[in-house]
Amino acid sequence: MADAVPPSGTGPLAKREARLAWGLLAPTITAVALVVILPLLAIFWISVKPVKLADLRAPEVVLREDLRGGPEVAGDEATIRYRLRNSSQDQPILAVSFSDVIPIGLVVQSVDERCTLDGRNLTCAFGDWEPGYRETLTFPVLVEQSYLDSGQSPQDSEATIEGRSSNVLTNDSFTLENFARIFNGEEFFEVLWVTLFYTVFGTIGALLVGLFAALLLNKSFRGQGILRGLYLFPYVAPVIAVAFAWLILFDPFSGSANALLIQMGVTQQAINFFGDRPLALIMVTVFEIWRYFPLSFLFILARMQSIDTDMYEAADMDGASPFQQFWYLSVPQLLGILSVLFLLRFIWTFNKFDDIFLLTGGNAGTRTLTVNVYEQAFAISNIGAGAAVAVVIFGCLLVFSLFFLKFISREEGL
Amino acid sequence: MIRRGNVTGPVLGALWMIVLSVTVAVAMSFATGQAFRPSIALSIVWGAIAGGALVTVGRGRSVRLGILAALVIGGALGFGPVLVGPETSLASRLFGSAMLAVSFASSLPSILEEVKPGILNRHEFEGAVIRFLTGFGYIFFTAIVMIPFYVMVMTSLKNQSELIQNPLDFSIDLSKGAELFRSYDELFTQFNFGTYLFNSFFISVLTVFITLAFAIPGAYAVARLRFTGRAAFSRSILLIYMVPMIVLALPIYIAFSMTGLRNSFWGIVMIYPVTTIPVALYMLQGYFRGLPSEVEEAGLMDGLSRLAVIWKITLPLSLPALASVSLYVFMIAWNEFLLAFMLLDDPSKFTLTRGIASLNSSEIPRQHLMAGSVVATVPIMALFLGLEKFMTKGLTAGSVKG
Amino acid sequence: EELRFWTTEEQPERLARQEEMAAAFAESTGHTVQVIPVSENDLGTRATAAFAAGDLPDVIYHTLQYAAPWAEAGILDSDAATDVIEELGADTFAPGALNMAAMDGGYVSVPVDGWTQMIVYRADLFEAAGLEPPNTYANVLAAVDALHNPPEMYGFVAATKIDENFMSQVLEHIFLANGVSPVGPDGVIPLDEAATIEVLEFYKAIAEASPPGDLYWDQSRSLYFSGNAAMIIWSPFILDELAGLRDSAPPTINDDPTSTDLAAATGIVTNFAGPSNPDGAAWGDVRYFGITSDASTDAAMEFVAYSMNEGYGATLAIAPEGKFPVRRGTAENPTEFADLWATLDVGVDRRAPLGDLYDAAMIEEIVAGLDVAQRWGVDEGQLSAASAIINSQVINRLVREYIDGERDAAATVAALNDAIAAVE
Amino acid sequence: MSSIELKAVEKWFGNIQVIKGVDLAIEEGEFVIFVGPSGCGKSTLLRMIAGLEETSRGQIMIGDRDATAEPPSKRGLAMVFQSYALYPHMSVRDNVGFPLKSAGMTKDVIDAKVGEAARVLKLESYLDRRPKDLSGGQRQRVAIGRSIVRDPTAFLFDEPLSNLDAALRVEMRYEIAKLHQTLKSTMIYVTHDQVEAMTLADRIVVLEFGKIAQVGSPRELYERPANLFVAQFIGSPRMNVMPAGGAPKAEPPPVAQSLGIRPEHIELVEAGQGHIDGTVDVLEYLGADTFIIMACGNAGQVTVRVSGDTDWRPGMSAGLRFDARHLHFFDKDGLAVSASG
Amino acid sequence: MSSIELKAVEKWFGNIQVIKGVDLAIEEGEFVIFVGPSGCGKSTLLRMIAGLEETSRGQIMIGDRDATAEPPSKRGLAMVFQSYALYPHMSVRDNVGFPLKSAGMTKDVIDAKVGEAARVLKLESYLDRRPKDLSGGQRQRVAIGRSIVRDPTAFLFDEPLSNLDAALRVEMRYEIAKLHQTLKSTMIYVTHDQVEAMTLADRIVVLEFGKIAQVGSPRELYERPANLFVAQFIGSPRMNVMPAGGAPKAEPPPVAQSLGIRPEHIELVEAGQGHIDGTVDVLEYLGADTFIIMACGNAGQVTVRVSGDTDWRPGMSAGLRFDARHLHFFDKDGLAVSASG
Ligand SMILES: Nc1ncnc2c1ncn2[C@@H]1O[C@H](COP(=O)(O)OP(=O)(O)OP(=O)(O)O)[C@@H](O)[C@H]1O
Ligand SMILES: Nc1ncnc2c1ncn2[C@@H]1O[C@H](COP(=O)(O)OP(=O)(O)OP(=O)(O)O)[C@@H](O)[C@H]1O
Ligand SMILES: [Mg+2]
Ligand SMILES: [Mg+2]
Repeated sequence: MADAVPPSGTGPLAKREARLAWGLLAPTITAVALVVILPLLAIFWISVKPVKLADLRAPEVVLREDLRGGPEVAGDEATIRYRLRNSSQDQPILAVSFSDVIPIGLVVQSVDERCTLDGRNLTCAFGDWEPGYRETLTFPVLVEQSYLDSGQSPQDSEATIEGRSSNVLTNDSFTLENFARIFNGEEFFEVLWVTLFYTVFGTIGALLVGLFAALLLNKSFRGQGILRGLYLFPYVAPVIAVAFAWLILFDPFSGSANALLIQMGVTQQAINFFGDRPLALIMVTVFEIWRYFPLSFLFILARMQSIDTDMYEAADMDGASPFQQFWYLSVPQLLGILSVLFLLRFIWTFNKFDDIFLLTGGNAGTRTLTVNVYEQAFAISNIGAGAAVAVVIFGCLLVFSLFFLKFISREEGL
Repeated sequence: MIRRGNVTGPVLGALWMIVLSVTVAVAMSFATGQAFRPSIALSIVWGAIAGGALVTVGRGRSVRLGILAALVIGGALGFGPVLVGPETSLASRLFGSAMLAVSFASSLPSILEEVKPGILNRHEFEGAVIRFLTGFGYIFFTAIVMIPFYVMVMTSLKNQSELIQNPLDFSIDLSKGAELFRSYDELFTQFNFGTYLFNSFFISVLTVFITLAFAIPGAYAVARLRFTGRAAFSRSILLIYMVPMIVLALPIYIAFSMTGLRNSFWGIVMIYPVTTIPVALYMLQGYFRGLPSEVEEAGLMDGLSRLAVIWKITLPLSLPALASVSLYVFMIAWNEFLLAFMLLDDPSKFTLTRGIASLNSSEIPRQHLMAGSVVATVPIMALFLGLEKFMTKGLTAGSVKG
Repeated sequence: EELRFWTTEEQPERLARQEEMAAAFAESTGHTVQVIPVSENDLGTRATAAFAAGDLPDVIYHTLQYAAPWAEAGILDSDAATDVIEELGADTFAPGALNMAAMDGGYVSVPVDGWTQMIVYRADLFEAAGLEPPNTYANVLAAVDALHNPPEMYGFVAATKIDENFMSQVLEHIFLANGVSPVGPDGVIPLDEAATIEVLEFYKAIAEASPPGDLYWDQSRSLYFSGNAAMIIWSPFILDELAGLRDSAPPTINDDPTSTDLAAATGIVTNFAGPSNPDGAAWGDVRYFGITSDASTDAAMEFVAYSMNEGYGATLAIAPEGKFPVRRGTAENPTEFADLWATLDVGVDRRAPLGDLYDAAMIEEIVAGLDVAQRWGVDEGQLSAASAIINSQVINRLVREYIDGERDAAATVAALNDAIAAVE
Repeated sequence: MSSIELKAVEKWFGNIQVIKGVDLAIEEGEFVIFVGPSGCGKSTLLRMIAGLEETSRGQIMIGDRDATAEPPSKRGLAMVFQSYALYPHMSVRDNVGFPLKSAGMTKDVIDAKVGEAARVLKLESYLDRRPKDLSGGQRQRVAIGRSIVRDPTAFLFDEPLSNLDAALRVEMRYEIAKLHQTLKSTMIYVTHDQVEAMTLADRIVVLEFGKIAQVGSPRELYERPANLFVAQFIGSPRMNVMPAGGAPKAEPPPVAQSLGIRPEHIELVEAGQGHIDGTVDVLEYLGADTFIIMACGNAGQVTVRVSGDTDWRPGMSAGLRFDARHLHFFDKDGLAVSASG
Repeated sequence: MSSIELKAVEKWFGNIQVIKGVDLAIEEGEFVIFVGPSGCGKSTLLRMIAGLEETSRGQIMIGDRDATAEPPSKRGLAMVFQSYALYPHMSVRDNVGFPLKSAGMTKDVIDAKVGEAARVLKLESYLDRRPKDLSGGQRQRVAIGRSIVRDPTAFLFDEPLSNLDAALRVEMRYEIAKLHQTLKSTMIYVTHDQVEAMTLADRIVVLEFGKIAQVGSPRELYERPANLFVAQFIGSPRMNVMPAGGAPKAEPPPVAQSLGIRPEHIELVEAGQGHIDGTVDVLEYLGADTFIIMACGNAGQVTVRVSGDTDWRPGMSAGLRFDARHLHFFDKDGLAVSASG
């Protein structure tokens, strides 16, 4: 071989294929970029900005205009009143001015010194306004008949307002206070601990319970399909429906679970399952296990059914007992899917929000990182802090994902 | 030691009796609201005796009938494994002990099938243990899956005061007739659930179509076409699939607030598919990869362009997968709660899940809340049971996500 | 124009009445009104969110705690509210209610109705046990000692669900009763340690006499109605169902859901005193119509004016038992609305005027409460600081942690002071 | 005692009868091969002997005891599967040692026995590999190794070579023959490959639709097929079969309906000189031999074997002379009738 | 013009070169078969001709035009896949008619052509079935039908028969031969089955690791293999190869390193009478023939073909006499050297 080196570049067929591929992917890439990548970038941006929910609305000059004095006949005196304020309590507005047209038939008697009247055009300039600044302007006017005839009122002519203000979202003020705030004190570590507890035990529990269910259903019998469907119910039903069902079932006053436990003599006093530390955390974890064991069950079952039955027949011939078969054959065979499932579920449980939010709202020691995002951003209206928590979550996920990708490239399937 | 028939038998008998007596007690309590209570000590005694008898005397008909009769009589006289309260009616007392007796006497002999008095070999012993665990497993799973749904449905049919008086009493007073469904009636007449149902349905279906429109070409490209960056792309699908919704929800909320898309139908319809496209991409590309490429190559040889091959060959062949994906996406959209909760304020635009959330927060009786939950659950369940095969496939294909 | 009106009165029957009123308004003015129920717990977040998004409704029916913060945040258009009040005549309003909404020489919102919080107790049991009415800490604790016998009878049903406004209200009431306030004339001040410890200990005592769980108004009412609670704290909204007028919340003390027996056996207290404040205090809440800064102002003002004038009867009739008129009458007839109110039927499934159901003395006690009713920060002119503290729910959380035994009383006071100071 | 006897065994899957009453006695040390077309029930029969399938009716005797109701683990047989059925997560050493480990033997004993098996099967250098790192032939050897460590009563093989490529198949076939010579155990072997059956078996059992069509040594089956099915099934290319009337010069006995003759027993002569005439249709040159497919009118297509470097070309006509000693006649039920009968 | 010419084509998958410079000219109407061991690049080469794989270097000429950059749909070739690649969602009729429909022909034309193809391939009665309701042979016929309706420039077959069972394979092989006789189109056929290659091909291309080892007619390859690889690859059982020194009596030319002789060219004679001596190791009785595997000391194992009813038994010793006309000699690179050289 004279030239045993691969040719460089791509051939015409490959080029055509690549062009088509990018064409097909373009809409998806755009959509994903718009709704995933962009928001992720935004999160990072916001996390270093001092943004409160209300800051999403840029400060503006609010102007109200009315005619006071209730003139009834020509020649009555009245006043036109302009009330203006800076809508923001913490942002100034620079170079405020407005202009308006005075209706026909109102003769302005005197003009504030900051204003000029040119014919019927009124222009006022105020300079810079402090946050929360208010201003009331009154102009005495003399009413003429033409005004009364026209049926116009001063508010009918829309005043045009000018003023510069900066939007926290886009200006150049940055702060690390959001992070300082969330990392502050034991609270953060409690949240982290709760998250880890919930994630680790929720994941492992769901895997084990799922494994048990899969073992149970890994034989064909009549009604197997129905049972399988039934066992998937917890996952398929809307989370809000099952979460409320659990709340009602475990209600300390009128919940059947407590009634049952009391009746059976397990406990004397009703137990507040979702309200007491640390029981609430255990309960939300149990809920997680309950709701997601179907998934592990489904995956493990699928894997089990793809295991060559020949292998078990060979083991039968080799004289292995059922437990030996389970321990020496099934478990090692399932190890792959179990670890993939563990990692994936770990990440998903880590990401879980709805369940805890609906069950306890993050109270009674169940506040996880995701609930904390909501808590900070919406309950406390501190969007910046919420974003900071989100950044922390994202950081954790990045670590998990790297780990996961490294791992998954070794495991086949999935 | 444990692997001796005369030990294994009583031990398994006792354990099985505990399982059954708890089951019967719970079932009877839930069905009648009367006091039933399993006695662990009595269960052990009864179970051990029965297990011992089955192993030593044999599994003949007479032994089974003996156990059955003893259990019924013992239960009726009040020293059976399930104890009853003083006000428990005779009928339910008899029914309970008969239920326990029949289930126990018919199942224990088969659990102990291979157990004989002497030393057991591994196979016989493990066989018995496995049969015991299997029985326990079926009861356990059926119970944990059914009870919340049972409570949901029954609560929706009973009013507040009935429930507070006896939270265990789920018996239904059929004489109330249509009045039983009062909460459903009110949901639809006073709480707008008709609109919510329609909104949810409409949004979910639209989401399915939009998702497919984006995911099919994308998934095909990733699965079949060779281009640089393909591997990276197919990995990033998985990565994107792992970004938590709450993290995205925050900027989306901000952006929607500032653009006026919040609290609008179209905002929701825009955002839902994006949450489902990665899932759909992931599932579809897996399926496309599994399709025999030769069929497509045959199409190419027969003179079709790539796009024509996708349209005329790949898609018709993928119908089952498309059905699975659609169902799965439908389910996600139907069950979606977080975005609906954050983005929708206006009751006329609520989806079902949002509607249920609004039932929670007021002085609205909980039977309405549960009725709402039932309304949201039933369609997805019906769809699920009807199309179980597709659903299961869809779930297995892509739903590590939860 | 098309107005949007957010209301926290979201029970279907109350909603229906508001829609009726809106229809009447539409008939007389041509402006249609869409009545949108918003649950009270969500109101704060929802309003802030809507403000940020620029799609605030035109009018919001809200509680006192939001008045000042919203005005400051720019959600409410105080000029519009001031105009409406001036148009209706400021002197036709109860001055107390109006003062609570006063700011910068105007009014942030238009007061609509009010009520006072009550300690509802089983007068029959108190009498049988020879107990004093529960109008002081000491009396309550004595009654708890005598009557607490769970699970048949709980001495009290305290509020312990920290994300419910109800808990804030109850706690504020108990704090006020002992004269403790987190705000002074110049803003936030530290709590008085001794008096606060009394409050905490008292609250812990009644919480221990309560059933377990996250308690709020729902459990209080259920337990009282089923005869399992000796005392609860509730608003006057309970008065109709207590008398068996509402099927969805019937008294279950006996088999007859329409029974008035429980009502007859019930006594109430509005003014409550702690050891450090022998005069005691009542806790009142006033509700307002706020006109928002995104509103179609003129139509919104018309709607509010209508609801406070021609439609005021209908407004009060939504739930007369909990809506005492704060506008007593018009300039021509200063008692017009007070008189009208007295004749309104309460109840849902069955209806009757309050006078038919309860003693005149008891009604008098309830109504009189509104005049002496207090809130943190009202007297000091620091309503908005106080509201911010309440809305942050830090007091709820810390008190709950104290009840749960996470720290002792003194440490809790310190923690409270820190947390309160941290709410800017 | 490692003789195996099947007494009127039947197998039903639901309502479908797959094994229709099979009687067969297998001597100790015999190498018996089941052949038959796909779906005829070979694997099922083998699995019934193994205990992996329930026997619906009849008895299976292993040695002197009735093993019909015994689970596989009790029968003391070893089986080698077509898919090898190795445990993919275990090393070769663990795979081979697994039956011993299940039986609870000590590590020393296991190591000794595994070492011995590995020596016999030349697996020593692979003992620490996983199955996926082995070639097909090596895997098959591991599977065999796993079965021999236990000193089983008998070996069962279910198409053990069919996943291997042609060259390897020849090699492994040779090794299995050697193994049988060494161990002298009873072996039952399922295949659909004629060459394997002919070359390995002491006795071949030809199955047709769940029934035994013929049992006998390879030579018996080839030379004296009991019926048309066996005649056509054994031998490649298969025996030419024509209506007995199509070749009148062959003098069929009166009951014969059809006549069979193998391609190597026909000689091409001048047209008219043979039993029948035909024209060359297709030549299949295979190097050593050429098969000539002749169109012979009534007698249909007849395949004739000639040497590789033949001069026949398509279109030529010729006479076919049948070797009278190798003519087979079959009656209307397909049963063989002797030429003299 | 349906000739096809490959000019120095290469194929790289990343850094791995799979086709290493192949030059080949295929005449119009020729039946060319690619054979070679698994993985040698047969399918890849075929797919490059089809346009399903890019050609990394070199040129592919179809007729007179350079088709290297054309997509498959433009090349006008038809391909039959090993897996048949039928469209499972279409009836047989639609499957066969699909290429015509894609080409935009009218319904009448399509019906006529499909009918014609169905007649040729005896598919008339299955036209309305779905592929899944057909047997393997029928499916293969549909796949062929789909390729013939278009009157393609050339047909490409990738192991079309390897999913069929032995009997069907023989039958379909016969039909493909007939088809070539009828259509007289250019056909390129990939197989790893020697019998197919030998019986069907006008010319066989033997590939070894992506390079052409030899091109020639079946007889050429069998009788005059150009190298050791081809010598051993073609013929079954394969040619015996022994060191040239192992059989000194055969008088190898001086450069020869090894000597090859096919089993049918050895005669068994008394010990000492042949070129070398050996003892019978294993007998493989196959009915018509018996292959005797002899252990021959230095020369290793030598397979000898004798007639079926032989009397040789294992352990007997004999002399092997080689037919001098059929001796093959190879030099140290495995290239054939003539006996006289
Ligand atoms: N579990 C089963 N349920 C129903 N029918 C079955 C089952 N297993 C096998 N069969 C049927 O029994 C018949 C015999 O199957 P078996 O596998 O024994 O055939 P075989 O001779 O081994 O064929 P092959 O050569 O293809 O392996 C077949 O028709 C098959 O369809
Ligand atoms: N897409 C690909 N990427 C990398 N290597 C490939 C690819 N396709 C084929 N190969 C490699 O190219 C070589 C030739 O493959 P090809 O399929 O052409 O062999 P073949 O001769 O057809 O074998 P077989 O008889 O098994 O079909 C093999 O080593 C194979 O592993
Ligand atoms: Mg088989
Ligand atoms: Mg190939």
